[in-house]
Amino acid sequence: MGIVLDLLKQDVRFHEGLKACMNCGVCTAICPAAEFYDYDPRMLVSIVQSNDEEAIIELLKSDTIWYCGQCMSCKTRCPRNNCPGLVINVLRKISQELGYFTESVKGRQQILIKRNIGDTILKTGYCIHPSIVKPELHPEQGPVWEWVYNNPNDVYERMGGNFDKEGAGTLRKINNEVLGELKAIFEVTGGTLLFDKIEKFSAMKAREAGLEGTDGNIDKYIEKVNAEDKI
Amino acid sequence: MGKSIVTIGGGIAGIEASGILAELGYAVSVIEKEPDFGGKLKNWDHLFPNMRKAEEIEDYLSRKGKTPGITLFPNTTIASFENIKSGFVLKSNHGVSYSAHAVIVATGFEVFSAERKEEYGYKIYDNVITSADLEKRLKSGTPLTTLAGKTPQRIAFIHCVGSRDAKVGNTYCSKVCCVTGVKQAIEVNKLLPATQIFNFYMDLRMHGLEHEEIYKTAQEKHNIQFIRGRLSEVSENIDHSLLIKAEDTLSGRPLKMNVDLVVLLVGMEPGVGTTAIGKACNIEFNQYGYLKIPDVHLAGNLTSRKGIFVAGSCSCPMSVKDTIEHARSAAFEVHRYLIEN
Amino acid sequence: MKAEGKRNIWREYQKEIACDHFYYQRSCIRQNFFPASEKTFLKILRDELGKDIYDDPLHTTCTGIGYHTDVVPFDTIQAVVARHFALMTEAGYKNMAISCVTSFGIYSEITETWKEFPEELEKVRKSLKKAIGKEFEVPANIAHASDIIYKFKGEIAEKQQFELINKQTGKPLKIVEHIGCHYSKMFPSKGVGGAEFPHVLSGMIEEWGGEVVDYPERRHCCGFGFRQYMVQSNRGYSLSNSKKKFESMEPYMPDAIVANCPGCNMFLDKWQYTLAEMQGKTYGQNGKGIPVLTYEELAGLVLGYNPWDLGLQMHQIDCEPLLDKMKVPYNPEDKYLGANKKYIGRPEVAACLA
Amino acid sequence: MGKFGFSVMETRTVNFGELDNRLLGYVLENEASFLTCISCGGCTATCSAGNLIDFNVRKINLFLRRCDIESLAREIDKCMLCGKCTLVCPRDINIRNVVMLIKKGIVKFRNE
Repeated sequence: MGIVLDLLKQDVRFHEGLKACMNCGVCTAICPAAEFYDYDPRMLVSIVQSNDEEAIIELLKSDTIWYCGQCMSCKTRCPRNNCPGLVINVLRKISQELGYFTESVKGRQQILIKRNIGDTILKTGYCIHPSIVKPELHPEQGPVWEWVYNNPNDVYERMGGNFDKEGAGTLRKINNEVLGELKAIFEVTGGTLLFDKIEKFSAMKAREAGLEGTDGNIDKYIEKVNAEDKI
Repeated sequence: MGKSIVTIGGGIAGIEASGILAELGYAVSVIEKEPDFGGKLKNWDHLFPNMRKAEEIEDYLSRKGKTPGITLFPNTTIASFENIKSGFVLKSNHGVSYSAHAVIVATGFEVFSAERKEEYGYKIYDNVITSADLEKRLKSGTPLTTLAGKTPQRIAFIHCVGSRDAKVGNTYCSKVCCVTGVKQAIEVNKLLPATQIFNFYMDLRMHGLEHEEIYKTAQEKHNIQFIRGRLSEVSENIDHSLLIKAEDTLSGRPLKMNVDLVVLLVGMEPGVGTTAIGKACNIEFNQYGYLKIPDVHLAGNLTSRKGIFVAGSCSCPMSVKDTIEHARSAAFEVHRYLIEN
Repeated sequence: MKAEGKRNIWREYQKEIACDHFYYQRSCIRQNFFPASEKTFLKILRDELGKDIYDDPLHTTCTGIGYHTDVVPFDTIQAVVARHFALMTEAGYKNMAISCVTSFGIYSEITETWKEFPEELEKVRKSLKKAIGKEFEVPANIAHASDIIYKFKGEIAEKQQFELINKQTGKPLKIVEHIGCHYSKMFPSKGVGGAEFPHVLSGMIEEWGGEVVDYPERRHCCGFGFRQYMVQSNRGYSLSNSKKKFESMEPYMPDAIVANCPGCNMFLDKWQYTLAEMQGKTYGQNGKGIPVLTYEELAGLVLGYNPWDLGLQMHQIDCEPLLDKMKVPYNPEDKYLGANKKYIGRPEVAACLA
Repeated sequence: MGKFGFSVMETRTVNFGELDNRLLGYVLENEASFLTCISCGGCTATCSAGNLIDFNVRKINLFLRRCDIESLAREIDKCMLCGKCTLVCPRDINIRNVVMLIKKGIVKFRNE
């Protein structure tokens, strides 16, 4: 057995997500990703089930594993109690651990998510904070959100919130002591390590593609990743 | 000989086994919980593989049930079961005692309750029916229409409903549904030649000499379309037609289709009667809840207790033909046992 | 759809929902986009139902969005959740009330994992102890906040000020309910009424006089897709999935949509604007889009709360047509005012929805 | 894309509501044996062209039945007409004739 198969089998979610698949296709039938992407969770499970290390590595380097939207509708319907969406979680984890994610357009986007959601979690204690939903990056949010974004103190106060202030309540400021605890959890449980790996492999890819700035920044790379440009 | 036998269940297997044993000179009491005998056979219209009317078998069984030596006890259930030296004593719900040197359990199966596959909308949507419902409608001879009285333009038959499905707890194949689905598709095509018919399947388990031929005929002569993909969900459109979703697995794409009628090919389950009797007689069940046989090849009619035998689909899913054969071998096993003991 | 058929299936099993003494776990998305809904939930529980619910300043995000975008490992999110259990234990509570469907799914997944793989629980106990020195108990009861409203829907009905009835026609309002995938698709027994047609919202709608719309794509995902929304170039996935739902519900002419999950709530509201802007297409009556409410907002309207205290002005799709049908009074002048009626400017009018 | 940076995506779902069955009817009328295809893949396994290039002759049946004329037109020209598929078919279908009919039919219905 190769390293990838070993890593797969170490994760409890792999055992929970894939017992034995009989290729019936109920997952693909209702998969939101299968409808709009060239994606078929049944075939993905089929590859993983083949135990073919090489084929699985191909998968880890491909866009395929990044199409799933994690709705887990597949879990509800599977007549064998499998959950392709959970298998995806494990594949994505391994792809990031081994650095394969930078080989595909959709995989490379992990750096964007890490810097957006990942960093926001440790900085604010929230996954999403009004400060990161910038109207220029979120035109779909529309003019009402732009009004909220420009007047957060007033709007959240009107809504009975406690925006960015000490104490309990909606969107309260999460104090440094709590953020310290969150950070400690990330350090002990591999959260920080994963962040570092996403940064490291992205920087490697940027360097390889000649997209690294003189001070080591990867802004140019990120720009290209954002635009889904070839790298 | 003077030895007596109690058969629990007056369906195909119970009557057939009892009839043979009566012919051999035993006194057989057949206990049936329903008011009449013949089991589920009365609900079926035509039987595969040769499209014989089910009534022919019913007639045969009703003659068999009149064999001298058989006594039929309708509306009767077993309230208690006791071991004695010479065999068993069973007490009925009417307080009658039956002593037996051997007992045959022939309690049959239940049709899978399709409402447990909630995503298919049985008893939620008007135009979702089961293969058992369809069989009744075919038998009644009333025109096959949607609830609103419209002739369906498109019908989908859904294979493996309640079979091969860990979610409903039935991981086994019910064996009869594949061919039933194709048989019914052909029958519907004969009634409604302009209607498009689709069968959604995972594998078509067309075992035996004749079943594959039925499948080929369905393709060749009846324009039945087969789509390899298990159905994922049924939902209802505003006009009460149904939207169904599966994967077209052979092309690897999701597929949706509007149909007027959905027929769920329901599988077989051990009935509550089987569970109750098995517990009362203290015999073992297999992992699927059917009665356990000690040796699949060499002791298909034996149970975990000496003197108690099994006949028919209370041991595993069976067709009418399989059931009759299994009942005959049960009769032989009982006979051998009573000679030896 | 025959509701009776649906009810029969779940007659024998009902999810257990605690009666009182809840530890509140807030939602990132709900706080950002529907902050007044959380306020309303606490008010309903405390003031209308007389319940005890603890709003702990020490809890954080569950990191669920990070987990489902795969930048937060399973070990990490388990420990973050365990920290919340520790806070709950320290505060003397045993019942969790969770404001977010993603979090609720996370809590379900983790507690189920611990049942199936006890070694994971031991691992988490050790890592939490090591990281922050805390110990925890697994909650006795985990409910989504909507479960609690569902449980007390009858008590709310007793105090009802406005029915879900179109006062102009006298007919029940036609309401689309949207559950959110992570409520029960992973663990059907964790939701009221299972995974296919959960009863959590339809129960409220029916209790308060409305009529639930059963449309073909009812069970389909809104299309959030986590990384599919978070990365701008992927958002076509989210949009297209919501569009499919709007197209499917349009022939039924719904008066409103009520959602269980804050993410779905936001998307079903914002994507209507986006589609109007992109394609000139709206799905509601009069070209204005279909109002999308949270269940807290729905309960608040039923109880007669001021729509602007409920935060309906934060929606991109105007809710006034719904308020008019229900004959809920409101002052249009107050809509976009800040606290103490302070003028803070108004959002630009979206011409595509006007 | 415009100001949003993304757009509505095309669905991949096969929609059986909107199929144009003319070509299918034409082929089946003239080569009835094709009705009995069971998509076993025997043809693909032996296919001369398929062993050299990206071509799956089994899928011809699917494209035809799903009325995906675009894919069919693209794929059908990859066939080298060697006829080995016809030899191995367990249902004894004259696949070579099916291919010929499809080619003819595509032209015929394109002009109609």
